[in-house]
Amino acid sequence: MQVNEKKPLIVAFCCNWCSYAGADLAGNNRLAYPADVKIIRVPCSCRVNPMFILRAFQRGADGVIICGCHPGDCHYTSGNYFTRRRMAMLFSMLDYLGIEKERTRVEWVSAAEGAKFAATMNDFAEKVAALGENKRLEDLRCKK
Amino acid sequence: MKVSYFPGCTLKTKAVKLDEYARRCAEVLGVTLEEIENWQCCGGVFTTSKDEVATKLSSVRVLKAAQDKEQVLVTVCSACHNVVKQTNHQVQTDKEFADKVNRYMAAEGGYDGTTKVYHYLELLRDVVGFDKIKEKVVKPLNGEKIAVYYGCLLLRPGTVMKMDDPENPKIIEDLIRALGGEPVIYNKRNECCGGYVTMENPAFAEKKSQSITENAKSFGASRMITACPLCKYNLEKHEEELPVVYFTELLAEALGVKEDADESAE
Amino acid sequence: MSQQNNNLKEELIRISGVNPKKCMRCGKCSATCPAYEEMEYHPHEFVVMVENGNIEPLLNTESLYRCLTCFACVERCPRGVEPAKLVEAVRLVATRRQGANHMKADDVPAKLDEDLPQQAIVSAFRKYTK
Amino acid sequence: MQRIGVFVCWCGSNIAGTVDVQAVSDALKNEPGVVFSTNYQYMCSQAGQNMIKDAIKEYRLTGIVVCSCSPRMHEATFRKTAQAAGLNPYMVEIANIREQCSWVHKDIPTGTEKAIILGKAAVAKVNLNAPLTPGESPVTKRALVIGGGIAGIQTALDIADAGFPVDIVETKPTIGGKMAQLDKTFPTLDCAACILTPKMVDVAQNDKIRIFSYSEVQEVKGFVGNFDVKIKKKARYVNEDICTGCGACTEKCPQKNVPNEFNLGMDNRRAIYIPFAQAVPKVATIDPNACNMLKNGKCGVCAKVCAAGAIDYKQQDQIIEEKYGAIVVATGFNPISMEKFDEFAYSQSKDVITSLEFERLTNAAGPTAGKLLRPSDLEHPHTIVFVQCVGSRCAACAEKGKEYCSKICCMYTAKHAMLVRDKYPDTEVYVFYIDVRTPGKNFDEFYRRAVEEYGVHYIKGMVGKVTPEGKKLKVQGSDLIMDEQVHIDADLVVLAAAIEPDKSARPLATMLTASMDTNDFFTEAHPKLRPVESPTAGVFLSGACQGPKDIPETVSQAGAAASKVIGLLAKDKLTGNPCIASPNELMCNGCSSCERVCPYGAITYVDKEFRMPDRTTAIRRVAQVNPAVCQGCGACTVACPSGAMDLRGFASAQIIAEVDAICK
Repeated sequence: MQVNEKKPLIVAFCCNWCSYAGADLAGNNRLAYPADVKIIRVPCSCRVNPMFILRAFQRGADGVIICGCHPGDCHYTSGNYFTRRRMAMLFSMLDYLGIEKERTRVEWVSAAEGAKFAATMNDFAEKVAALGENKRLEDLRCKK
Repeated sequence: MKVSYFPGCTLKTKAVKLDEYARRCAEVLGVTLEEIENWQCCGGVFTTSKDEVATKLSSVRVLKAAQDKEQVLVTVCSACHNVVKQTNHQVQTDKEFADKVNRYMAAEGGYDGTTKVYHYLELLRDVVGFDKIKEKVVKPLNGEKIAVYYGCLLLRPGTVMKMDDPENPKIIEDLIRALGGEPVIYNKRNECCGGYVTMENPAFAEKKSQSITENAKSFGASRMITACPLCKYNLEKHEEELPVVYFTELLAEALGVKEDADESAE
Repeated sequence: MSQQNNNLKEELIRISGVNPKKCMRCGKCSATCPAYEEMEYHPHEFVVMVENGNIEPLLNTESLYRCLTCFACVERCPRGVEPAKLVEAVRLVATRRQGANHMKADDVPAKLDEDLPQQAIVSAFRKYTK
Repeated sequence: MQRIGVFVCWCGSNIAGTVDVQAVSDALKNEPGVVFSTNYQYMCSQAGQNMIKDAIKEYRLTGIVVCSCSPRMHEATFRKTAQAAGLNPYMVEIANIREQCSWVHKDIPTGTEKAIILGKAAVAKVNLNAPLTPGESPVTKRALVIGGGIAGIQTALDIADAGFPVDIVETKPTIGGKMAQLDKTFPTLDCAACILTPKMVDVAQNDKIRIFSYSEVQEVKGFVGNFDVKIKKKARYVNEDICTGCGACTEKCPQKNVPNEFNLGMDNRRAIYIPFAQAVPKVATIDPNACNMLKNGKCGVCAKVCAAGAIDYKQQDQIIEEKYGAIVVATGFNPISMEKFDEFAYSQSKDVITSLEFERLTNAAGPTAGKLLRPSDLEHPHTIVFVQCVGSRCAACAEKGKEYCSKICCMYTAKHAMLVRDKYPDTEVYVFYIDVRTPGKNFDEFYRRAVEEYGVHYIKGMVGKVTPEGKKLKVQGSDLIMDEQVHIDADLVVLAAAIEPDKSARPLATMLTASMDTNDFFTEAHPKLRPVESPTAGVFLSGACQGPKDIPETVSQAGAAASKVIGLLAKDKLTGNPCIASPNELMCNGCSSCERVCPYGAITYVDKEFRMPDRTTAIRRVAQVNPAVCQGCGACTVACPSGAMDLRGFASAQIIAEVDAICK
């Protein structure tokens, strides 16, 4: 059998107003982070349905990170508070199912924090890579 | 209330009175100072280098002793306080240092940085309370103008010592008010007196100390108080007009226990 | 910068924890230093010279033993550079070099007077010797 | 099935340097729905846009994917392009292969691989896109300006000039702000009052402008074009309509020892006061914390001497509700507290003052009637030391002060130094500086004049300690050029304190849902291209609330903000954002989960008649979204337990398609 040297796959949901702009700023400042991170733009972190995260893990993601505006700074006033509570519940359930807490994260990154975005992604990617490949929630029916 | 107490070497020799008054006053105020057993000298100055470990172990042992007794650690001497508090801070914030220290300390059980370090003044302010001290005063200072000398060790670095605003401290001033005196606010009260450089270059220390006492005198101070034996030495060495005493002496005086202490010290 | 100077610089940065690049050259450390007049090299020069790797003159200057470690420069530096820690690191490197103790036990008796507190002697030893 | 066109941009070498653009367009050619794929040097250029337009027509495209820079940059551009070619603009998706790919990854294989995946995700999303049409909402043709300093005044005057009504809300009893406190202005040295007070009079006399002084904004609801604002008009215990501003009450009031905030506490005012002679509105205000009549009912002198009968001790706070189409924030700045910088002895000596206090000391209407006298003993100072950068340019780790440069201090310090030397040539003036920053028209010339013509001593270095002793202030500083520590016996020390946004800005930002930076300055929508707009639609920024600014800069920004407001108010209707929540009524069970999480109150319920499978009818309670109010955050879509609520443009199916594409 071939040794699988699969690179980790990380899905990052970024809110349009703060974190996606923060990611852009990281780009403007040429602050490198691993290409394993793929960003999906959502209007607000509270748009992220737990379903999306489950789907990502079913499809073979190794880590999922949600980035939003800092508490109190949400463009929609309070969306990130919902995110914080929803994800706290979801992540502990995932942990129970065997998806380690290090594979999931909620982080606040403002539009001015390009450096923080890059640092966060570097750190998260490193932690996820250290855990190795995630197979726990892969749904074979979702795979071809 | 019982607290662990670290007097330090100078308080056992040249500054016996600083220690003795502190103990007497604590008794009056309902605090028992339990001297840590087999303590060693703190070294007098904190070495800021990250790779100096052995020289800080005596402080860590003191901190560990207080932790074992689940007590706060109280110091009186400014220098001891500075060394112990900075060492504690380094254990708390510098993981590499903490690991090295704990390898030395393995036989005694490790130390994790949780001991709270109070200067005697903080004990008076935060635990006893200046209001309570005010009630216990039997010989108020009757508005005597007293200059407080903080020096450098009590306040700096401010981010570590966290006793008071390092540029405009109030703690000893508030104590003097509680004792019925009038604090003299002068800006050189947190400038260095010349410290240990007095060994090599006494003329320099004299110059520094004199600029401090001159500044205090220009505001009409009749006495100066300090918490540090070395500051006291430097400040009074060439000073003829302004008496320099330990803050605990002033406290003992106001609380009416000064004479007792004087007798036992002799 | 020569390799040797660069190594020295790296060592000083490591043991002091100071990043001299944070300095914005305002000179407030030297403005606030109580030992300024006694020193050949002043706090801001320590920072700049370490950054430039020009360290040998610092290792040989008496200024190392004039710094009072009073932390006035640390407290007042607007950029959080902490020059006193850098001076301390240079002093340590100097005293750790063999035979570079600045004070010897034999020197002490001559310096004593009857009121001098122990604190002064132990402090001086800690600062001046290894 | 969609017919999708893919357009990969090189962005010169910005993308093409790290991403093999040909490989990307080739790879995406085989994705489901893609009928056309190409790449070009600059997609945003006219030629690039024409290429898109031609392809839309030629290949009858129903959706397009542009692999280029961030959608925050050019999404609007490409939507317009699509629209021009007859395609619904919401059938455009951007794959961000510049900021989030080529600029952050180093080697071509990695960059190319990621770009392809991002492209595939965008294609997967477009496959599920549906044409969207934005709704329309009316525009209330009235603007609100918050803050009545020079920024607010200029903005209000410019908006009123275009014919739109404007209200100014100012917390102080008068408009005028910081500029009213200044003496002269750099670099021309014309007097601040001479150029400001005529503008204040213009405001008072303009029938399009209403001034709510001594008032605060209490609540802001609504959205661009349709803000509902509650303004609290604090009781000033004087009837503004009747008071003539004669000032008789302010002379007779027996309560004489109230620190005068207009002179920064350097002299006293009465309990009833008019801040300064040219105040607008020129009416008296009673300070409830100082007035004996209000505190314990014993006095009443002002009511007795008021010929107009304007005093009203029973006056209550009043809430004014008004609708506005646009809001301009002009809340300004304050010098920071010198509390943490007591090495300069600010709290220990009256003769250590801030620069703003110095302005009052040299102002003819100030506490010393314009004579430069030191506050402690009213003697003429012969040596003055100015210290720059007090609290500015401090690293965060120093735990005090501000990280930024306050920008105006170099110039006003040069001005102060010059004015002192001009009026009192016997006075020696020293300025300690780290850098002298004079980028502005005639600024450096001004500073050089202070040195060369007026003989101000500029010392490169900083002051470390100020020690009051006797009648002198012993200043210890460093001279970095001479490499020496300097000691100056000064009579007066002036600190150029850093400036910070007004404290009211933070709660206001929360009310407006406008974003702020870590220093509490309002953030602009784009740092270069949209400097006077907040990211929140309909909220505009004027003056120092957005960052430190001098007067000319403030006035130009105020005018720019006004022109943006005018552009908005000139429209009769606004097109909204079509990416809003929409419920599937057949799935909705009327549980109210969505209503509870909606921050805008955009969701309501109606009882609707439905035909059931057995051909009977049933009345069910279902959610409805008000398209003018919904901002499209999507909180409701996740709260909905039945999955009835979805977000247009960011539908669950679309995001899942993206997830699937990324995780393939």
